[in-house]
Amino acid sequence: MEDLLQPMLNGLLLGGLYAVIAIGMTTMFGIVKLVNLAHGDLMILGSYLSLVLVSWLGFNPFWTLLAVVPVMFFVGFFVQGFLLNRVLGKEMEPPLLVAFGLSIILQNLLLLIFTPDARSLMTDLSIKTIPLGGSVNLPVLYFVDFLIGCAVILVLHLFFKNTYIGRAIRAASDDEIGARLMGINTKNIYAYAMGIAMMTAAVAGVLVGMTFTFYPHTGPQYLIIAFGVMIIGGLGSMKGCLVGGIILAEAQLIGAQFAGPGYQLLIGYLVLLIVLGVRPQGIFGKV
Amino acid sequence: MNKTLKYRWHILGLIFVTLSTVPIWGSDYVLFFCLLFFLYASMAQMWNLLVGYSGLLSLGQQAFVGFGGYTMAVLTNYYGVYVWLSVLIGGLFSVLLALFMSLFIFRMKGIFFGIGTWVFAEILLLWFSNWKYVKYGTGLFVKPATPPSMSTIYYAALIMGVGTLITVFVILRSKIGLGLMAMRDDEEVSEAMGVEIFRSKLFCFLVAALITGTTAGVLYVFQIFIQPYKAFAIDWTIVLVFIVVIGGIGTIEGPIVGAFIYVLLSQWLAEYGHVSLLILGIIAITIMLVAPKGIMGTLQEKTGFTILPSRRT
Amino acid sequence: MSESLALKVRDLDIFYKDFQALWNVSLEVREGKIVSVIGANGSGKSTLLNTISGLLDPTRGTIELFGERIDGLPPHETVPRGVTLVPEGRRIFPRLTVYENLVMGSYTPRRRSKREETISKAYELFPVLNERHDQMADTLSGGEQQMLAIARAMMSEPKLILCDEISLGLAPVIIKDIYKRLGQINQEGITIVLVEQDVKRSLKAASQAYVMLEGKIVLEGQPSSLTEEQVKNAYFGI
Amino acid sequence: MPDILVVNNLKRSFGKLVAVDDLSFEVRQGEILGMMGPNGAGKTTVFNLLTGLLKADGGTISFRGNDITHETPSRRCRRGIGRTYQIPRPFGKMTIFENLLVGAVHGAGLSEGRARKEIHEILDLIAMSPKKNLLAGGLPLLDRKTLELGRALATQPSLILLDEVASGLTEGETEQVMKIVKDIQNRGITIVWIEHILMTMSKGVDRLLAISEGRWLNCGNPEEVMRSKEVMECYLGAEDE
Repeated sequence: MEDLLQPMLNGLLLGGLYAVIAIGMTTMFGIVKLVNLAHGDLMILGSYLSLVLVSWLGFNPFWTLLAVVPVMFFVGFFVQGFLLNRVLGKEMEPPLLVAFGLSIILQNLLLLIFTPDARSLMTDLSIKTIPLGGSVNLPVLYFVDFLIGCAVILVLHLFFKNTYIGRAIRAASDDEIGARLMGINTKNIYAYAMGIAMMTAAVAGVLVGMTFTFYPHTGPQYLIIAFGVMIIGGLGSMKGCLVGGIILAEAQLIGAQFAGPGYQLLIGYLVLLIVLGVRPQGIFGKV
Repeated sequence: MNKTLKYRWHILGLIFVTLSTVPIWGSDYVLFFCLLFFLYASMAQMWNLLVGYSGLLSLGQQAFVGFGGYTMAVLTNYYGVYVWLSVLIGGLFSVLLALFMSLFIFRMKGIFFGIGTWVFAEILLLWFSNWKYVKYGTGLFVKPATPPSMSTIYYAALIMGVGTLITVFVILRSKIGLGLMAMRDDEEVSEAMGVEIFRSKLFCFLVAALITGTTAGVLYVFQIFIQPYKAFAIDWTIVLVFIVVIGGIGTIEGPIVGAFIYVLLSQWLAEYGHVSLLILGIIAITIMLVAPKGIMGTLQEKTGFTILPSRRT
Repeated sequence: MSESLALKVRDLDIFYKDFQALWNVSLEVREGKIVSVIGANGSGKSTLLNTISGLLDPTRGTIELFGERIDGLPPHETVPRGVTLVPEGRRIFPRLTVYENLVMGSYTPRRRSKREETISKAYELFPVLNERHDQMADTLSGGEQQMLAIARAMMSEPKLILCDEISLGLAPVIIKDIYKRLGQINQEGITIVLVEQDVKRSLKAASQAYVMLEGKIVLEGQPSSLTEEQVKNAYFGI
Repeated sequence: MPDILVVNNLKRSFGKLVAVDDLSFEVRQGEILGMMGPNGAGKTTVFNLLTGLLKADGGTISFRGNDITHETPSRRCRRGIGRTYQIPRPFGKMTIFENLLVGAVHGAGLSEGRARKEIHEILDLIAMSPKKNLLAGGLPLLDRKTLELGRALATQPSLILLDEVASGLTEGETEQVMKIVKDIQNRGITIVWIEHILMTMSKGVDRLLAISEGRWLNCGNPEEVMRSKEVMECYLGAEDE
């Protein structure tokens, strides 16, 4: 039992990071029913943008958020406005395939510019831990991830609840025609929504960059994590996103404790597959 | 127009004769080119059968590529099974895998089906790269007792390419194919007209697993070396998506045209490394935006041109 | 003819692909009046309203709102010009609260600043909505949802309201209540076009009526001048 | 006459909306039963429940003595229930001939050879032989409406559900469609028929079933049902209190 405390704590904290990785994709799915297969790659794009600022200007990765987040908003806005909106329709495949194409472009563009080497955004937090008694330590960086993750979800929640744009996004996802009749330009709204989703992805990208190493092809791996969170937590639900993140991370870390670190991802996927098989709509999904 | 139709079988025959004599007249470059073309066309035909006709958005074809390839390699290396026999057994094992997968993923629809297949492939990737029996992630060299000659491999690829084409053609001309085309147009209505949706889809899924697994076996006999990070990589599905989207989803000719373009481009662009994938990505997106039906789809809409008619008159 | 025209529709044709839904439809609505459009299912009434509001593009014909051409403009351009549609099926936002639904009604920039004022006016008109203020809209009863839809439309401070089947599926007592509110709205000088299944109720409220059949206007006049037999004939196509 | 279809206490809701509410009726062998009701009365929902496109929340459907409430749409089709759609839904990328072939091969379970013969007969009936190789997606409305009828016939049904076969058609076109409906009846096929232009239908039906908001209003002789108080109120609104 003693041995399990540490992975359980880590899993809880990591869950917050997973939630912020997934929240943008979950949001977009909730609004446009769009599954953004490039979500992971766009997030990694955020990591690289931060890396550029860190290495050129010597900023602390935290400060790069100030630049990366707005830049990613515009990336999202244009991706939705100029690419995805144009193929949005009755059929599900075209937007999927466009996003898929975008994912390939991003991966190879990053590869071209940054080489396949593993990178990371080093901070002095990386190795710090706070002893909590017994053999359990609080990894400071994970803790920061968790706090920021929760903060992002809270801010997003407040944004959707209290602002005109946020409410309009929810209205459009509830009833598109109803929203248009209110004078809402829904296509524009979708672009805003994607911009906001990409702002969360930017935060996720910087946090992932500080916590783990990344390279141009890491995107899909996080896409699957985002999927896992989305499916376990229920589609399009924000609270579910946090719970889903924690469940997935706990499954991975506790599983790794028993089966060995090589199986960490594998066990996460197995849990995901079981959830998919038993409740395709997710644990918290209504449908 | 009528003229091309009239001489269709002559032209097809001529092409077939040309292709089947490549080892005699062709250079190594032509041989490799055609060989890759057959294999990619075969796998793309199968992805097209799934997505373009059955509405099964599989993102996990690499599961069958890797499973078929590894089965072949293990049987050949560890048990000394005759190499072409182990290729076939690899295909059959892929069917078993598909059957097992279907227990989980056939409850899912659309993109969730896609994610389900993908997750399966990722699990296989992780499993094989952690599995001592297949030498972890370092991979296996395929070492048959008597290595087949390059022209033998060429003919195996030719059989896969042509065989797949005939299989798809036969399926589409059969009762199931009629149902598939109806499903593609309107699933609900087709079900209310007596089409057995579940059975047709499962059938296609299993056929696709069989052929993809077998084709992968031939491919790895050619490539000699198999490794989990390559064999189970999502890149396979990416390539198949490109081929089918560029060529024209939901047409028999599309995957052929797409495979030809893909192999040609990837050969040309090979020296530029990753730029080639980048360019392919841009081409695919452009085609989705400009001509969502792909080359053959757009052509057929405008001219009604088909090489192999699946129409009934 | 002292009042000016609020709405003038001329020779409107609408096609859904090859299916013609409206044939040469013309109608005029004078400012401050209530005009009723009746007809059986599929006679084109909703299509007409959807086209005026900008959800559909007319194939031919013109629409003028207070003398200004609005045909072909999308809703986010027609709403600021003062026309709003209470759509069939209400189309309220089920997972937004009553208050938020109303806020969405004042989405267009110029209306936003006066939001609290208009909301309190809406609550005056429909006090029950004030009681439900913080409830999710999908927890409202059918009648309350319909009131919310009307109140939400009022939030854009329209000069012309188009109402599509607002009595559908509601109990007679509630319909009566809603019509009373519509009367109040009309007294404020807002022009109303009613599309209704409840023929008697809507004819009673209107000062001018159009009867549609098969995408065409087959009858028009003051409600009092239309005999029941005429209406029935047009309605059932007998 | 025995009942070919018996519906008991059928229920279906969408969220809070009760679309079909405890509805019971029966269809007699060989008759044409008309179904009327205002917008949103639940007529098409009833059809979707009968063909299995929607699952019932409660109640039973029995067809020729078999309980089919929980059967798949394709099974019900093969048992002999055919239908048309209000907005025609042809298989757009297939030809007229192929559209019919789907019905004959999958719905009626014929071999392709047998099916071809049957289809030529149907093509004659719906007067589409010369057009049989045209793509169904590009057809004008009348052709798509008649194709709906032909396709339903190709499944060799003993009961056909007609959903607004005449809506959107001109008078002359309506007559053409009506002739086909008559032919269908002459083949001994039972028909349940929704039509909003009551005039078109009232001439042709044996009995009329009126529903409103998913509930049973009245059923019986068409004239009487149409003139009944419930129906008048429901269509034209209540007399003032």
